[in-house]
Amino acid sequence: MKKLEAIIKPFKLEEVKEALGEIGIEGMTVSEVKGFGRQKGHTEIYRGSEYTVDFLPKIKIEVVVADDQSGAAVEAIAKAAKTGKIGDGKVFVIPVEESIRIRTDEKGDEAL
Amino acid sequence: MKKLEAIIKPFKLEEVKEALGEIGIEGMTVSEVKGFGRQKGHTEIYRGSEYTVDFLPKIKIEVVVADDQSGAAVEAIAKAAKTGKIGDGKVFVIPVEESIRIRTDEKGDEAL
Amino acid sequence: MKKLEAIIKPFKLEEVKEALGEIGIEGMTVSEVKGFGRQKGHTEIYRGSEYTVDFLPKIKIEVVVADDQSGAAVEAIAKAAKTGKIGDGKVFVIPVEESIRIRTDEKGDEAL
Amino acid sequence: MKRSLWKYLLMAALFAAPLASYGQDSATAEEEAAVEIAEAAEAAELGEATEGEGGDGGGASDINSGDTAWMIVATALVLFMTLPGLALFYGGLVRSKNVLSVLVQCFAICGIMSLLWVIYGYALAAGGDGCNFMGWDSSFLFLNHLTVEGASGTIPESVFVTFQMTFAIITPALIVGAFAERMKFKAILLFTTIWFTLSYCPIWHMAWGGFLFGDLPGLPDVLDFAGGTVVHVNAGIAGLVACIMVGKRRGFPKTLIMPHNVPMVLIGASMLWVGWFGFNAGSELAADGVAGMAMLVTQIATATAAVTWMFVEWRSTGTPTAVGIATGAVAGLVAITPASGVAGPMGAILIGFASGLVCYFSATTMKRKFGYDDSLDVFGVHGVGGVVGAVLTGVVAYKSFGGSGAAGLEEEVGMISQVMAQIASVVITVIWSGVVSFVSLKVIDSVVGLRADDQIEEQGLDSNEFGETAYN
Amino acid sequence: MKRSLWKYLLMAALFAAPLASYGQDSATAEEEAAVEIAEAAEAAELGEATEGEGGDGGGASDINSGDTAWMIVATALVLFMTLPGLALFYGGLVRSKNVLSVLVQCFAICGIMSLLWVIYGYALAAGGDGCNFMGWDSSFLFLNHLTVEGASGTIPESVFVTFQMTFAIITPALIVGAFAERMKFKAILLFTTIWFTLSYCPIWHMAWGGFLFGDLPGLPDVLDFAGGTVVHVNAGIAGLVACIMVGKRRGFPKTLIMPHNVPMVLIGASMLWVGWFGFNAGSELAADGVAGMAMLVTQIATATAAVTWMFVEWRSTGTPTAVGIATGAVAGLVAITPASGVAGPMGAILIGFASGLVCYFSATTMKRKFGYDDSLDVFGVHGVGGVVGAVLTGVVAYKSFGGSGAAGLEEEVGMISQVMAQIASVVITVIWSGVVSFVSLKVIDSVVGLRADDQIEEQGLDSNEFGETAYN
Amino acid sequence: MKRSLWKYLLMAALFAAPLASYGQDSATAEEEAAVEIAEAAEAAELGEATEGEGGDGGGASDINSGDTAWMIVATALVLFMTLPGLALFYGGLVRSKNVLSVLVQCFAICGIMSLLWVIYGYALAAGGDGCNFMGWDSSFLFLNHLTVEGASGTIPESVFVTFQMTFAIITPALIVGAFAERMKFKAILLFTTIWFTLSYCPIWHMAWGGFLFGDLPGLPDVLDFAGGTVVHVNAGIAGLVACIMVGKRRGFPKTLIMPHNVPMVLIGASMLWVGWFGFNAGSELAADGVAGMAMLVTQIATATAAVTWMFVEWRSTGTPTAVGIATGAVAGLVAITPASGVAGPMGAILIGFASGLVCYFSATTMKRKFGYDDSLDVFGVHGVGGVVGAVLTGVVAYKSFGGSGAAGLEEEVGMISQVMAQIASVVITVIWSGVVSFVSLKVIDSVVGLRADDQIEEQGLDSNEFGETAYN
Ligand SMILES: Nc1ncnc2c1ncn2[C@@H]1O[C@H](COP(=O)(O)OP(=O)(O)O)[C@@H](O)[C@H]1O
Ligand SMILES: Nc1ncnc2c1ncn2[C@@H]1O[C@H](COP(=O)(O)OP(=O)(O)O)[C@@H](O)[C@H]1O
Ligand SMILES: Nc1ncnc2c1ncn2[C@@H]1O[C@H](COP(=O)(O)OP(=O)(O)O)[C@@H](O)[C@H]1O
Repeated sequence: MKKLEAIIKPFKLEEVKEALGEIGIEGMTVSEVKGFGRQKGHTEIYRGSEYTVDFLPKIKIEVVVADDQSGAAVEAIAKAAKTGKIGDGKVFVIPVEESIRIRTDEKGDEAL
Repeated sequence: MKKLEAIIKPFKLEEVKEALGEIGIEGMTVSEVKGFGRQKGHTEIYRGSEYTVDFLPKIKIEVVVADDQSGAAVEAIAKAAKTGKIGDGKVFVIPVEESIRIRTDEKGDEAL
Repeated sequence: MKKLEAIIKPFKLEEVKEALGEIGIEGMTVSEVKGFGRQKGHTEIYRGSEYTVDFLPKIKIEVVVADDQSGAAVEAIAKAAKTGKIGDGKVFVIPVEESIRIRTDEKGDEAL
Repeated sequence: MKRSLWKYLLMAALFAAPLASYGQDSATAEEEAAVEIAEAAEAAELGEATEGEGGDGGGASDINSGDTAWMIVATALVLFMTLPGLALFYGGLVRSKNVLSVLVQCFAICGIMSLLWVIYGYALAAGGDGCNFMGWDSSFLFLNHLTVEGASGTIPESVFVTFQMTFAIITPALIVGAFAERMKFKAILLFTTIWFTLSYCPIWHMAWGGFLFGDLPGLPDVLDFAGGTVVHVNAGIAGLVACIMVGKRRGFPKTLIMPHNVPMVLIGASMLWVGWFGFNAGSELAADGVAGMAMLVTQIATATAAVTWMFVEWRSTGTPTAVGIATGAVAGLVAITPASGVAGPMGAILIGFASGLVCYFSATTMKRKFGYDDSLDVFGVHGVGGVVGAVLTGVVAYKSFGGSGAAGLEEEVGMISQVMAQIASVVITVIWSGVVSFVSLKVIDSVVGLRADDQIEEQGLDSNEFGETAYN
Repeated sequence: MKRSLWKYLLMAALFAAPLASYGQDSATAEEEAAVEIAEAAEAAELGEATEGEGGDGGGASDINSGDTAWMIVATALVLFMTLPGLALFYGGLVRSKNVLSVLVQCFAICGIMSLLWVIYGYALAAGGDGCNFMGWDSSFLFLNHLTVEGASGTIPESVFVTFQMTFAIITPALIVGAFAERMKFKAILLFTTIWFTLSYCPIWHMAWGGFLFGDLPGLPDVLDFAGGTVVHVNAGIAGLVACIMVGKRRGFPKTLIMPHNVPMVLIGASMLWVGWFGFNAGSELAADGVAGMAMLVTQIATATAAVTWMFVEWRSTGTPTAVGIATGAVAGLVAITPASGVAGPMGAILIGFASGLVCYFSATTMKRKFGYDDSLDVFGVHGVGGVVGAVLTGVVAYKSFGGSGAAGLEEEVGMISQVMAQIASVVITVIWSGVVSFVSLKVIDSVVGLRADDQIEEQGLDSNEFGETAYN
Repeated sequence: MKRSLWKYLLMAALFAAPLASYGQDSATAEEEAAVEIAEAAEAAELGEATEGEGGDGGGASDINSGDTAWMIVATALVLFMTLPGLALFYGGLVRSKNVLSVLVQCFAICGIMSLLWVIYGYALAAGGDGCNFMGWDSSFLFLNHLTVEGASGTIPESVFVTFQMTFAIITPALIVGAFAERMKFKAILLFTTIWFTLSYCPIWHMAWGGFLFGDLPGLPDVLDFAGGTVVHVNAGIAGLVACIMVGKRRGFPKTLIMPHNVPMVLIGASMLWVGWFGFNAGSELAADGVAGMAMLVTQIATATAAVTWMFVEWRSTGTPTAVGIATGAVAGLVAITPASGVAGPMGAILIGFASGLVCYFSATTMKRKFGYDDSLDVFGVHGVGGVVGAVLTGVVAYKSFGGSGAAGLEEEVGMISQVMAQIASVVITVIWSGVVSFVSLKVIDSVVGLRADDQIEEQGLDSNEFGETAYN
């Protein structure tokens, strides 16, 4: 199994979820993160001084998939999250040795 | 070493922490995440329309353990987090190549 | 490629970011987490009773680097984040099989 | 089945009876015109009975613009205490998954009690045709008797009615803090409706209608300037009974249940503080020296109680806390309420100090010891603080204890008898409100159930009972 | 090019004309002293035209301290409605990335409208030298005529001017809810400035100046006690036109756009409720029986509408909601506004019930059906509620419908004619405000553009137009 | 050792002296009854000295219900400025780890200053038996002389005392913004206690007691209607001295320290705005034309300053900001304070514009340049704005600058002399408050230390000094 970690622009979440749903992936875990990278943040003004806020709000999607689904899932995410503008984000693929569904104690691909 | 990532129901955190404590694991990192899966969220009403909020608040526990503790830890988590109802969550086991304790520069199992 | 996950004290973020910047790493993803470990939280008073809040606010930095940068990056982080006091945190090194830059579909080290 | 039953009960309670009599009334509306004026005058007297100033009431010519100006504002201030004051104070103290439940409860109670007061509450409370325990005046139903010219003392009767309406709102709203985070909304609406009818209105009638509390065998008139018994003891006991009958929150007291937004608690407490000037100084029903002194002693007692709580907590736990100092302030406000028209600065310091100390004890050690889950300390602060204030009113009213002298005859009455009268009024209120609460909750429990499902409690009332989450 | 153009336009509008006349005025300041007194008296009359009480105005000796006390406070209460009341009500309803935009819009409108009212607004609204549609009085520019002694009825004219200033603030501020989260700040400032000048001041003049609405051919005087047409219908229509012309928010209605902070919405609604006592009871310009009754009916109608909305929503969606009960309360407040000086308790229940029901329908089903993005329901609540209230005022003013009798002559006027007059005033307001809104938005669109860039809308107005994020 | 020392000092300061004299007083309580009445009259005169209206004071028969109504409300409004107004304004500006510290500081100061004012503050400020610099009247200790009937001008003395108490609360509370997020709570309590005693009470006495500022050699009476010197310059300088002596926050100015909750800042600013009507118009101590004009000019100056700040910031940084427009409004409120009883609309525009501009400069460029960490701009806004207002009061009081004429004699006094008197009062206040602050902070530093530990500052004062975190 693989864990895909995708860092995307927040407003793309809906589309990415749909794209994954289309290839049969419904389970995933999402969190709010701050991204640092080439894309720069906005300028804040405080007491007449300007400060650049260097992080940008991003969404991290974590989804564990069976090995054979991994390629399709990466593609689906990348396609749905793309705007072509700087800051679109990344997908990282990380090996997973085991998965357990807590409710049923199912293991492996069954657990996803 | 292994990193266990457990996605659990928020109110189970206390119990999982205790269960891990019993097998000697005290260190862990916890974050609030949104889970999508088979369990469905609640219905919100706004201006007379109903919307299904499709995510559910979940807790992600990350705990890095020595290889030989991994099995026991997974079991402890799964047992403590189980309610038997849909949405109990998952445990994922991910390989970790190295750990460093920043304070002392200890490495490997020492660092946990 | 490796993913470094560093759990650090919140006020060290700026310094760690600078240290990574010095060795040419600009991209990273940051989130707010709660840490449990040896360092103990503060005491809260409510209605005359004292409770120990057992977690501490921590920052998690996730940064994916090329294999050959991994050592230097771990060192940079550890050095910058160190105060020598309990609770400084950890760095974990996790293997990454693939990285994709969503904007360009670049893969591997190119994508970082 | 259960569901439809409660609806009928509610509707019956709300509308059937009074509507019937309304029909009757309007038939004879013309003939009653004259009677109405007389009754307005009577209401005026009632309103002032405890302040000891007879007014000859009635004619528009008696309306004083200064008194009216003050009382309109006092009314706004007391409304402000509930919305948003109390709503925020309570809302901040609960967990974020339940904040909307508390806010909606306050809003809904505000709406419903306003209507009940108009429909029959004023008749039950202020009507002169009842007995020593409960009032009645069918011309007051739907406030059918009100005119633009009608006066109550030196202010328009419409202002007196609205001022008292805001008291009828805040009193039931206070109770919801006791069973916050777990009681069913339906059950809360039913309970507050019944309790308002059978406990608030009667105690109002006994205390401010000039009936039972002015007629205790062998005892002088009870002093309750702004609502120690009517409001605070009354609500505090209802809260205690209800929180025990509804049961503890899941996890209490093992799990730490912390306030989700402490600044919200302090905003709410501040608004209660400011609004309380309307409550206490407004209870004079005029802008005069008594009102001024009532404001001053309110400020002094509140400051004293807040500072007392802060130092006691500092000493006993090692740090002062924000929730603590705010709760201390509320304790002081509660305790000075019955005394505000009769105490002087020294008496205010005494009451503030006593209430800060005693309420600290009741909301901490005592609650822990007995183990009931009075979640937001309705009993610990309003009940206990109300008792402290009601009893000490019998002391600080005396000039030798700095009393302002506004209590009038008190020098002729021995302090022991006065204190006995105060205690008697407390005991009556405790029993009356306790019994009404117990019986009505039993009935409601059997009809719709008191408690939200475990699952709902776990996930939060907001997303289940109110279809929303507070923060998105 | 575009940028500099608007600046010149704005500056011209704001300062050029009035400054010119100010220069003129001050040259002849001495000679005008006498005239000023006379005009103060005139203004006093204007202010009271719709309340039907002639005052002989003028001399300082007529100033009544009670009325003045009440009106100073009423002014504070109406300011409180905008800041922070309305700002919070609106701020909580938008997404967290836009909350500051709404707050700054309210603050800036408060500042600018205050100045415009001083510079020329009072002259355009209350000046007696204009026509049936628009006032004028060059001595009123910069309030040059004001003296410490000058009275307006029984209160200082300075108080009357400031009280009315707070109405001139809240009315344009209400509109911003319609195009929240997407309209350019510059365009908003220009729009509200023009609309204030060409729609608010004229309708004020027609209704409260005693001109057009007191002079409709063949119809009795329109009853608009506290601003059903002037404030709510006026702003509601402007909101509808503007939200259509500015266009929907990106994603609306497909994406769920939830309020980011519901407790903030409820705090705001509570403050509107409390502050509205100043709005309605203050419109009597005195602390008397009419003011008292206005307060009472305001409370009753609001409570009724809130409870109505709650039960209707409960029934139709399965749960009541916090935003719902708060919106219901606002609907009731809006609808009782024009009637507050003439209705009695039964009329208030009627208006509250009707507005709760109709506004629920307009803010839900109707908005969904037509698909416009009236984001915070300015039209749905203020526009529609304003119409409901304005029309029903012609009914509830009658004693047979519980009217307080304060409307004076109404028994001589048939209800049909009175309702016709009410409807006529609504129609005039709708057309006038609609046309002014449409034309001015067209012009502004061509000069600076109405809408923020897509990118900015996506990221939020706060971080782009206001250089800040709300929560850090 | 250190710890116990401060406790003794504090207790001594708070209780020993006044308690001693209280014992004495009560022994002779009866004989003093007559004297009290006389003194109430005297206090009344004091209260009005700067307003130039002699009253013959005293008897209850002089109490005017309208004036009393207004002053009770004004008192509530000024309390509302501190709690929750100022607490929120400051609380929102700090980081989330310190918000409770600021809120508790405001609450505790409110409690303690209320008590100190009762115990000896009123005697030190308003007592007529002192010298030109400091008042005294042993019968005022513990407000022992107060009666329900006693009047101060046309209002009950109890109201005057409470109104002034709210000023004695807000002034020290203002200072905490200067050293927010780092100063020890104990040290803050000690400092504000000492500063209240040795700087607030004396300056009150000089300015409003009719002493030094009415007795400057060769200069006319200083005009300070509502507290330009007494409140704002006084607190602003204390803030400057304290923030320098306490030192900068860790990381300042390198690290970005952003407000944690901007909407909270704007709620607070709005409440300050509304409450300030009580502050300024209340300082007339009556509901009359001067009060009305004071309200009007307050609104105009605030609006002007807010808009000025907005446009200046917009021009110089590219966007307006929410914190900016709110700060601008506060600057305008501060600056109009001393002038509010004498200025007219044009003067208000002048003061608003000047203060918006100058305070923008002082809170941005100037602070950056000198590098002190006046965290929430107490000096930059209250100090500097107070000076601007105090000086310009000497200009706008003149009819040729639109003055309302309420200043009375001013036409006989040349503008130059009046401005000189204003400047003199500012200089005296600056030196007096500066010296008191410096010396008392030195002493406190050596006894308990001024600053929280680095570790505590890093983690936040809330979880360490106050045992709570704000948001859970
Ligand atoms: N090396 C990295 N490790 C982890 N996260 C990264 C890394 N580089 C970038 N990111 C994440 O990806 C986001 C987008 O990267 P950025 O460089 O701004 O643009 P792009 O995706 O177009 O290359 C960043 O905000 C950050 O959250
Ligand atoms: N493939 C997956 N990858 C990552 N997280 C998942 C995955 N599937 C489920 N989850 C997480 O587990 C939670 C529970 O899953 P769900 O399907 O609702 O019930 P169950 O745990 O009973 O199978 C989800 O809310 C989500 O956070
Ligand atoms: N086994 C672990 N797995 C994951 N995170 C851990 C683990 N042990 C500690 N941590 C994280 O590291 C933080 C610091 O650990 P702690 O034991 O307090 O001090 P130190 O870093 O000095 O050993 C913890 O708050 C927690 O977030």
